[in-house]
Amino acid sequence: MAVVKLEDVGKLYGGVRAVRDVNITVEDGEFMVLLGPSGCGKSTTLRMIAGLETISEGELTIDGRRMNEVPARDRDIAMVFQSYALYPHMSVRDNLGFGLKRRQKDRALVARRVAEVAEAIGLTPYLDRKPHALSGGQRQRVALGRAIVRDPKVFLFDEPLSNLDAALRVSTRAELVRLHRELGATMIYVTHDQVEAMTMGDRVCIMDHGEVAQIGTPMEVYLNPANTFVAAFLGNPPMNLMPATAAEGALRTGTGQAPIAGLSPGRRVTLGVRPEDLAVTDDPARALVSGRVTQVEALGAETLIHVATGDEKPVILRSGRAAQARLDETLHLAADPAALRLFDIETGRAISREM
Amino acid sequence: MAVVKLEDVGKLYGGVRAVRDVNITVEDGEFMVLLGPSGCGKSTTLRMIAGLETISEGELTIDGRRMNEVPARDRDIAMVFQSYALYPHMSVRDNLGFGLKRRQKDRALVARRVAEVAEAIGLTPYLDRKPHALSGGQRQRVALGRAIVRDPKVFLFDEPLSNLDAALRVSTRAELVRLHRELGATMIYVTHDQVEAMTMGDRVCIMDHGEVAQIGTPMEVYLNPANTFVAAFLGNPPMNLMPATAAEGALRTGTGQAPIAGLSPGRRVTLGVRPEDLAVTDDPARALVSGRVTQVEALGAETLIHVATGDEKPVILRSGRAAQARLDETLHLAADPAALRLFDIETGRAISREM
Amino acid sequence: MARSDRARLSPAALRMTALLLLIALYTAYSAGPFVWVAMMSLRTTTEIAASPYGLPWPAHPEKFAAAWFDSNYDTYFANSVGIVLAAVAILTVVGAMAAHAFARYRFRFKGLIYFVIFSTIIFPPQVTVIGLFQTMVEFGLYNSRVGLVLVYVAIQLPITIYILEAFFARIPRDLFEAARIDGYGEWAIFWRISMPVALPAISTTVILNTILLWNEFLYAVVLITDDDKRTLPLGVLRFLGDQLEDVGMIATGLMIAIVPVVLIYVFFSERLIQGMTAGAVK
Amino acid sequence: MARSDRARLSPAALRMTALLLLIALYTAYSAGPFVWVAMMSLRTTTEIAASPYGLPWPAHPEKFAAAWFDSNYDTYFANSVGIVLAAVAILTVVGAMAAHAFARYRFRFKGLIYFVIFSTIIFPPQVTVIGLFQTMVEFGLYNSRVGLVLVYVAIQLPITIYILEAFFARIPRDLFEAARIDGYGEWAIFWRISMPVALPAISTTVILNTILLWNEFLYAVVLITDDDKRTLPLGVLRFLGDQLEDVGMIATGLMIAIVPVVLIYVFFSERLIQGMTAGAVK
Repeated sequence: MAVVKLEDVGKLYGGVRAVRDVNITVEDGEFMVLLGPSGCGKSTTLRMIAGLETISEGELTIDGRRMNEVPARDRDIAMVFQSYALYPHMSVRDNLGFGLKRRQKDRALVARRVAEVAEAIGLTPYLDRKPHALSGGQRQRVALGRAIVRDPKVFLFDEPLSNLDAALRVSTRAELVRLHRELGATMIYVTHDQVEAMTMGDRVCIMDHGEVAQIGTPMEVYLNPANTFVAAFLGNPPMNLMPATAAEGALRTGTGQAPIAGLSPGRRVTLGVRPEDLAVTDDPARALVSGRVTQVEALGAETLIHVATGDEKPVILRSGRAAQARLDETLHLAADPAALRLFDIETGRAISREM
Repeated sequence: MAVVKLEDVGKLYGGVRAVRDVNITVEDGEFMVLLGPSGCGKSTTLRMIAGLETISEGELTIDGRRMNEVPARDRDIAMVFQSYALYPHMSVRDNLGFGLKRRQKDRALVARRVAEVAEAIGLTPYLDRKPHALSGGQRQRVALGRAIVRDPKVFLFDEPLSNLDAALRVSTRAELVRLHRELGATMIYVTHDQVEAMTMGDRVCIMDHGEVAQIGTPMEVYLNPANTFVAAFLGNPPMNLMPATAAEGALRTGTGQAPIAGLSPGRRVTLGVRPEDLAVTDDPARALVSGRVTQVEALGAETLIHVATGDEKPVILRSGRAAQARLDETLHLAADPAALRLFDIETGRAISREM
Repeated sequence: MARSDRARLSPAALRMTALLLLIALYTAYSAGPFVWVAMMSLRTTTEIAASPYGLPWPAHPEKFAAAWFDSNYDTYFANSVGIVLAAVAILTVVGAMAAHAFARYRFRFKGLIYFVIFSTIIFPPQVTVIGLFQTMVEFGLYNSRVGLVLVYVAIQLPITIYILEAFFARIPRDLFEAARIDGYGEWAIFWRISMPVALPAISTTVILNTILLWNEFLYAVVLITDDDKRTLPLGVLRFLGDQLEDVGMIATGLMIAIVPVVLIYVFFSERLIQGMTAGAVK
Repeated sequence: MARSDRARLSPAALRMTALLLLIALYTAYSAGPFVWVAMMSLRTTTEIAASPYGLPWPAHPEKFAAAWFDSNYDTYFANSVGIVLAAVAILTVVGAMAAHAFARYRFRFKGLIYFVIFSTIIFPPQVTVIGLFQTMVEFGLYNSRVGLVLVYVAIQLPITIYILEAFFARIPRDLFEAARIDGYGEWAIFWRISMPVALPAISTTVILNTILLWNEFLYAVVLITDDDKRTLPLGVLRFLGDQLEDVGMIATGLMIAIVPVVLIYVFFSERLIQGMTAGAVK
């Protein structure tokens, strides 16, 4: 197995820097998720690791060996593509064995290994079919099998679940987690779906505009976002962000306050609070924010209440199914001070709190 | 404005019935959502209302007038396509005015109306651009504007948000709800996204395999699904469904029971319970189900705990962020009997409970 | 019942009937000359002179044997087969390689090179023939079958590349990348991924080139003079000159040249249309 | 600095240089005959005889005037322009309508009709000419410009439909449906949506057909006999016969025929390539 290390890696497309200063170390056997919106450079980073894109700057090493100039076929990695990229003219059997045949001349060994993997992931009945005769889920499975067969040092996944329907996506997610546990292999997984990132990753690397915004375990990045981008990207709905001003022993929002000391009075910051950390209170004095209800979204399992506070965006409160709120009613919302997060209003960086 | 009524409507494609026995009445000014998985016939139904597909069986009326034989252009409907279907060779202004010009020969009136709508939805600065010079969100807005300009009796939407990114989707959702409130128009909206259906629809019509599975308000269909298809389709994760057997004064699952009477002893049913209606209990006697934890998914705002009960699928418990569970630990799960739903084990239909 | 049905013939059915009539007419118009020549090929000139549009009865199949052996058709036929096969084989491999490169790789002057290849279509054959004649003589390829093969490759290459490039470009990039990660080099990817996946388009170009080159005579007239190097269309032309009065024999000669093409078309037309419409159907 | 750079010329740069050299050679090979004829067109036969590859100095542009007025080139030119314009206009409209129908509508026998239209390509021109000659004579269209226009439409229609259909099929169905809902009928949709959206492909077929028909002479030879109805390529042929010894004059005549095509190509080639590669680029 393998440690994958990116040091100051960057990618230039005709003078434009698409990816810059990426430093990631994926430990041996780790499941690392690269998460971010489309165009954030996560796929480019993965493709640089795969050897499908040249590395413009910095160094990529696998197990300490420099890989920048090593062609894709000699990196001993396997990749599962978003489109699956099955060879349409080959049977499932040949799709599975194609990569192995290149390295292993003994056809009997190849056949045995293909049969073994096909059995393990339930493809045995389909070995003689062509890809077009398979369902979406089966194709995904062949793509996965093709990677497993080769027993590579590193598995790369490029949004492998995005072409599956919702139910299949959930079950395949669980299966990938199990697979990772069984193989103990190093895996790097690109997605824009935060649920996949939260549930599958040992660690998550969140990227924004070609740069790494934060690396950490799923709960670390969720609870303590390193900047406002991460705060606003994670969570559905994401963290409420609002401007606030420090006063003596308190932080004032436009319509309420929180007992947070330690900031120089008059300093303006961005205050963040997750929708599920807010609660309705009857006491206006305890309110972090107050405002008029503009929208009530009953989602079935939970209810989202949008409260207009005069800031640019409404504050959203996440509440249980039973929550009731009338449009235009005024609500006072309070939160445990420990659940509040502060960010610099200019740079967006998290401000560590000593209280 | 208009009442749209479908009576026993069906669609045959070369002898295969893609849609059958659809009976829907969309009231004047109502926002009706057609919801279902891909291939359930929701788009075909919408296209029959639009006049883009012929109606094989049954009758479509708008305001009491039979529409089966009326061509699309004379139905006085507007449609927003998933792909937006903007005319690529025309400016935004011409895209907006194209439909109006056909009906209104006075070019000054057309221009005034186009300017009015462009102003209302914030497209004024882009009127002279071609569609390819617009962002995805702006294109969606042009598609919407093109429908509004004509002031039609009925608005039809075919998954209009599916090409937008997550953030834009949320804000456009709110905007469509506002638009519906302002125009007071009859709207029929097709989607496979249950969040859109829950938040936007006055009523939701859930379709399955070309048939209507249930029509009701969002909370009605969520809380009281008419059959196991609806139960398993709505909610993320969906309702837990498990086999159970009636006994004297109780319903037994494989690993626990619920105090539900009224069923003839020995009758086998499907028992449904929403993940958020389950709670961990220390008392095995009170447990609805018991089992071993197989997966803990910490999603940030909430945690999903998968419990293997010996049935085909694990039971999922939805819990708050703070919930802790160790893998392989045994948990006992209880639920308020009022939250339990019963379905016929053969037909999947809901069994009304008299207790 | 049947009568009332006919009485209520719907407008759609009427339109369909009109359409079918139109197709039948068009087919007769297109195929008519062919059928006429085919019938004449089995009749003697005397019979034809008596009744130009008569049925071929009694038939004279021995005319084919006469044409074949007495008029050198065996040689012409062999030449045609050899030259067309060689040209089509080279065209297919070279065209596919070029199409693969145009579709897959980014390289400098790509647009320019594409442009240069296509620019050859602007020159009228009259001009090209002058230049080719000159070139062929200088390289000692005039009046040689190898020279004709090269000329055929040159004139058909642009359209071959065009058809293949359109198809190759639609092969998803992921397929090639998967093969690279599976350990294969560019050469292996071309032969093991591009070629098999592009088979429908390749069949199309093979059939198209075979038919077009089989019928080609302009360049052959100019570049071939020896009788034993002539291709079938030249044989037919000579025939026209030699047997100017013998209409029946001319028809027989024409049929020998046409029948192989008709056979190819009958057997492969479905594949041809399939490849040509692959873009549309997706 | 510059020197050390040159010394360290990378393999990539070397390969690029080799490639450029190859392109230059290919261009010279393709364009050479054209340049040679162009130079000869400005020189007298005596000058050419003295030095076949000499530069056109002193130039004799008056040769063009001589060819134009003395050898009926004004008439040939006008005939060519008229016939080609008419044929291309009909081809474009009819071809686009057919392509629109093939791409948009489902109807019975669609495959069969497509097949029949394409089946015409299997007949060698020699056979077609026989049939056409017969047909033209019977309909009184032999030796008439209208007849030649119709023949040109017939021979170019299949490929025109093919190119346009591939493009029309890629126009999303939603566009047409949006237009239907916006209140437009099929006819209006064809003119206001299909045609403008397919403009790149239509330009391609217009340019391609113009060039091919401008150069066409086989059918013209057979179907036109009157001198005042001849097109340019026929004029050039007559010229070849009349002035067999006057190489310089022949070159001048050729240039008059070629220059319009070269001009069209120079001005529209980008659009042509763009339309042809539209499938690839998407």
